[in-house]
Amino acid sequence: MFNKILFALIAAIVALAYGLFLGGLSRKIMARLHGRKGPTVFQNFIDVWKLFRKRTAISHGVMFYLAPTFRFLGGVGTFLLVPIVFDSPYLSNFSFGGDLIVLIYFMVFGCLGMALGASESGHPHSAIAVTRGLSQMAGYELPFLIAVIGIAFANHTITFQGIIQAQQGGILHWNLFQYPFLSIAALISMLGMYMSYPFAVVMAPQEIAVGPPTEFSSEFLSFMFSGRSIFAVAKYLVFMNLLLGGATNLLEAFIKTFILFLWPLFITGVFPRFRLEQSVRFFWTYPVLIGLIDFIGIFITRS
Amino acid sequence: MADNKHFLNDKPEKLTYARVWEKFDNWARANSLWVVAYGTGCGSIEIPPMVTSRFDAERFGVNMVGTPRQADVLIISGYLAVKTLKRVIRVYEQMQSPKYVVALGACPINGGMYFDSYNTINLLDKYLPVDVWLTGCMPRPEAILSAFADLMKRIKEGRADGWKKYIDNLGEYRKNQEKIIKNWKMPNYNW
Amino acid sequence: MKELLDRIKKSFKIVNEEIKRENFLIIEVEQGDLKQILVHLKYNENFKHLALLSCVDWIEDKKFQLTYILWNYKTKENLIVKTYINREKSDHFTVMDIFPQAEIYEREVREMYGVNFEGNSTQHLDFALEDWDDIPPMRRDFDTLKYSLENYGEREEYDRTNIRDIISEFTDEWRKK
Amino acid sequence: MFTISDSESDKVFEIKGSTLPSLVNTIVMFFISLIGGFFFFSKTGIYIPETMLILFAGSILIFVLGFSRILQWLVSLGLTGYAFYIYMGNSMSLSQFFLMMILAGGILFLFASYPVSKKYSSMFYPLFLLTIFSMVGISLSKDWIMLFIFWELMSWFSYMIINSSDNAKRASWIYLIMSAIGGYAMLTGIKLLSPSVNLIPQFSAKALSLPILASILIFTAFLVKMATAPLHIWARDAYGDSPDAFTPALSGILSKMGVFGGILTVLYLIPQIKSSSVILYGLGWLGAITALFMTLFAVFQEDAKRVLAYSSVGQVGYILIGIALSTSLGYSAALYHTVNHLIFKGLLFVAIAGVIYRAGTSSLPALGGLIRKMPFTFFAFLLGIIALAGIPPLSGFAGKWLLYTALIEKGWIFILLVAMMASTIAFLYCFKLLHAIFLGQPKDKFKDVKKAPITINIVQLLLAILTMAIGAKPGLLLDFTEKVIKITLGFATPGYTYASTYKIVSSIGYWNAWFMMIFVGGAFVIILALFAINNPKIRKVGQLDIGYSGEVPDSPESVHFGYDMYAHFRRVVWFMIKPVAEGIYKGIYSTINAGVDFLRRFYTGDINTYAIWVIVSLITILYLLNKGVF
Repeated sequence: MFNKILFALIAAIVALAYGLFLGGLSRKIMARLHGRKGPTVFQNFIDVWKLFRKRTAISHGVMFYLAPTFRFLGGVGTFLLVPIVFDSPYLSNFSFGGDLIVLIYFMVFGCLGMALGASESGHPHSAIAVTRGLSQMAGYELPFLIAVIGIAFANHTITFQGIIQAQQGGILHWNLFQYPFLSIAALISMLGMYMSYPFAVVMAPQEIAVGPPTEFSSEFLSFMFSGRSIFAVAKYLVFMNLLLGGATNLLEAFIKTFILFLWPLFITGVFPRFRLEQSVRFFWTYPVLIGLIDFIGIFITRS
Repeated sequence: MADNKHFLNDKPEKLTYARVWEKFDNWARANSLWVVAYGTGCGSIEIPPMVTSRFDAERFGVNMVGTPRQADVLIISGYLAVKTLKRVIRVYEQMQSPKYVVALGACPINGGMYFDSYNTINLLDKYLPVDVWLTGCMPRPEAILSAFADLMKRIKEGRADGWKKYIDNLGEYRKNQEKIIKNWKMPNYNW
Repeated sequence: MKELLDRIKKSFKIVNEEIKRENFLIIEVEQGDLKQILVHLKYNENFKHLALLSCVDWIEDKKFQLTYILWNYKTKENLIVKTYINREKSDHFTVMDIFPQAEIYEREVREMYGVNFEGNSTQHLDFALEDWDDIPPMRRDFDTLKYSLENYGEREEYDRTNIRDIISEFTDEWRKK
Repeated sequence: MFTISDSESDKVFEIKGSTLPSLVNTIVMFFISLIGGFFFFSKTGIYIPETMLILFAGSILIFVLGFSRILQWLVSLGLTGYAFYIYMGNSMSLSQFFLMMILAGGILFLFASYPVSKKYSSMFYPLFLLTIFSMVGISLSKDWIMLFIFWELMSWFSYMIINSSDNAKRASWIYLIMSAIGGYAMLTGIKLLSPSVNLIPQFSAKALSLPILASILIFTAFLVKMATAPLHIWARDAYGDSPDAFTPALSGILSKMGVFGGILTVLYLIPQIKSSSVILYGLGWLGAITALFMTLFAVFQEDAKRVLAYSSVGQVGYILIGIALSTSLGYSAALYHTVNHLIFKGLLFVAIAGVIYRAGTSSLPALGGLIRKMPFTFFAFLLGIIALAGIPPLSGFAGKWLLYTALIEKGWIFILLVAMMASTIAFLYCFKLLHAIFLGQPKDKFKDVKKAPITINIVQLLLAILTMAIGAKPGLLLDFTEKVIKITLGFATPGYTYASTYKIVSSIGYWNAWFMMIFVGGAFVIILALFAINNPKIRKVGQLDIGYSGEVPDSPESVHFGYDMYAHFRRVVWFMIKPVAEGIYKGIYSTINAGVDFLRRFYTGDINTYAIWVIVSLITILYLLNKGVF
């Protein structure tokens, strides 16, 4: 048990570094797409450290004070519930703690905490951004749930081990190729999950300055930043285990998550922004229709 | 734990490891400057080009943020009417230390072409501690980038300590501010 | 333009007039006739739009000149109605009942020149300045340089008391060239 | 679905003043209860009477004690507690399960009700006790007739409680009408079950004729109490306008009687139908649709109690799905969620009662920033919301996990999709409640709001501890449901197994509640400690000290975002929140009106006309008698 905890902590730290690195890399790539030189790929490390060492002197109340803790814990916990490497004794984290349903509901934990802290700060932009985020979540959850339920019902298991086990043995056993329409739905909902650009109205920098963390200053912000980075990595891992057949060693995990990381990035680079109702309508029509093709097929064949 | 000590400005050379920390911190601060996007005067039109593809301030880690809580740098872009000064002081006091002020153009230095106006202040440093002055009317984005380079140099050398000055001489600054801003009703100063 | 002027002259006393362009007329009236003539212009000549109300400080002959710029959408005509009021007691009446948008203009004139518009309830509010406590700044007897030096100060190494003369010397030399 | 303004529906359901003066109320109530009680004693078995007598006599006693409220309170508490004590020991059958739930909930809500009940009439506690009495009768009854009688008593007493609050005349009227519809349907169904009058149809009685129609009719009554989709129109206003002290019982216990009846029906009647699986699937869809639509309506309410009303109806929809599954795991989910919903929804409604008692309003745009005034209420409310949203590690999650696992096992994945979608949309109103009541900018008129009364805080504390305990160790509750499933419902296993003491394993998934609780709690404490150690000097800034582009906001109202928070979401789902059912009921109403107007033509106020009718009818009867028709 102690070893598991130790390895989980190491994995969390590595995931933090990896997430920050990916963030910096995405900034670099976006700068290149704009034809700029762009910051160094380690810019996010510098930002987090600077925020961490800035003076943190103000708080708006208890929930405001607890919010970064919620956020960080939401990120770390989600990460620790996902196995990194398939049936390795150490690198499968605490995935004995729960299955897919536990994970789907635990993903909300950090967001809820941050939402409460943000809305206690009493800044109208925070509350507006939170309501937008929740509505958008109601949008992209539908195709994601279609994918998850379809895959779970097809393999008749909701454990990560079972789902990865079913995808072993050759690239064609991956759900990405077994159930291509479910995978398309899941990948489209992934865009909303990462708030990449057509669906970026939550943070909309033009209308509501920086979204929920408007009032959060130095170290609060650095905690949230780190939590978001780990959360991003955790979601990459979830999609890797769902669609890309998991990973049998660390290198494979890195490669697959990196590929998944590129997908929302390039969508972000080339799109304008939807209004909220547009994005929710989009999520509730096209990806749902695509996903239902496989979903109905699974429903007919497996029951 | 160590950081609040030299924020309070009581002789950091007492503890030597703190100086090492401070060097590293200053390097980090210098390389990630977040600017609160608050255009006060005619120069505010010179700031947006700074982050466009042509001038690309982001390669120095300079970012625009929408809220003073997260910002490090406050740009006074051009002349300051008294009304604007009130808001600027508010924004500056809402920023978290360490924080720096960059003053663009001749007007904040000596009033510039508004030296005899009835509602434009002449000397900015009576009301706020200024770290970098930038002359010209108006300075182009290249000049602003050079000002940022200067600011980064000063931060690395640990000489950009306007915020410490503000904390120490708060009473004097407050006196000057209240002299020209009648019926002063603002929340207290939070560092 | 000419016949418009004649029509106005038939019913009102015009102190003097001037036709700038073929759609641009300037008339000057007594302070007492102002309201009637504005009503007439709005409802009979349909100059529906009060484009601007501005003020000029003739400090030498102790007068404020109030300028109402009207605009006729039908015939695309500009009409400027000028009137002079006494500078010392500077009492005037509001034209909000004719042109409601005059409220803000009058507030501005009140703030900058101290003209008192009877009947405008909101003229005491701040327009551009916040809690100004000196004589109105646009009056010509208000010395902005002195005010600026007193309130906003100057660097020690400067002396700006006669800076206006220096600037005028420069400008004269520049004009000679 | 009164989602838009109620102006027309006001006209539709308008009634002048109170339906009955309270004295008449009292007398009628006593006659009915006497009849019910005696009928009960004459019919039923051995161990019932003492509780019945206790509760019934007690209600009379505390009606006599009407002069002092505290005596009423104490006596009713003592009686309910004694009834609970009597029934604790017995074996855990289905009725036993519901009995303990009713009495425990009754004790809690009665206890909380004391400070709030100040503004109610002296009839409040007798009626409350009689409602509990009739619910006990329901869960103790052995046959359908008993069930029907106590069902009607429960509807009547609860109607009178709801009616006792000032602005609830219309709401209670609608509630009464819907209950009456349910009751008549139930009676007809029972009649269909046993054609001969003197044969009392037992629960497990074989239906002699038309089992499908009978079971549908009987189920209608239970669906009315559960307020499922087409029959829900009473729920919003009845919950929203009922006395604050009674709303928790209405949501926590009374709607669960529908669950009880539903389980009985699915257990005994539905299996007698040939195509029972179709019926059950339809019931599952009914539950799913209820969950989805009620959640959508709840998002767009602007009154805290109405939001919670729609939310409770949606949660009962989940329970209905669990019943309709009629697998052991489905029953586990249904029973677990029944108790769990009592816990967290009771917590939320009691907290709202405290808020209304102090702040004087429950309208969301008017409230705000109460966390500074009543922090304890806020944290209890937060726990309740986390349980309601089903976020681990609190108790709400276990019910969802069981239900979803059961659905996947059964293969109803479309229902699963709708249900999970509904629970995702539920986050919207969860945040709305928390933000609009407790967070955001506190208004100036709430400057002197005090903490909630102590009894309310005690009940909140108990329920909050319960959610956390059950969340950490679901076995506390799942043991009971397991017993019920094995004893009454006759399944071999509850559908899941305990791998270790805390790890619950189903055939397709697993979930370690204890680990989640320990992990979340521990990590939370560790991170918080790191954070706090690193920043010893954090001060709390003023309320209006926000980054507002250099300005100081002039008033809290100008920066509080509290009204119509989901306008953008409304623009997406506008076609799903149209008041369809309301239109249907209005149509029925106007049709009946037209028919009655037609009849009115024969009843002209003229005596001669009536004489003519009498004579004509007499002649007809005589003629028929001569023919020997009768």
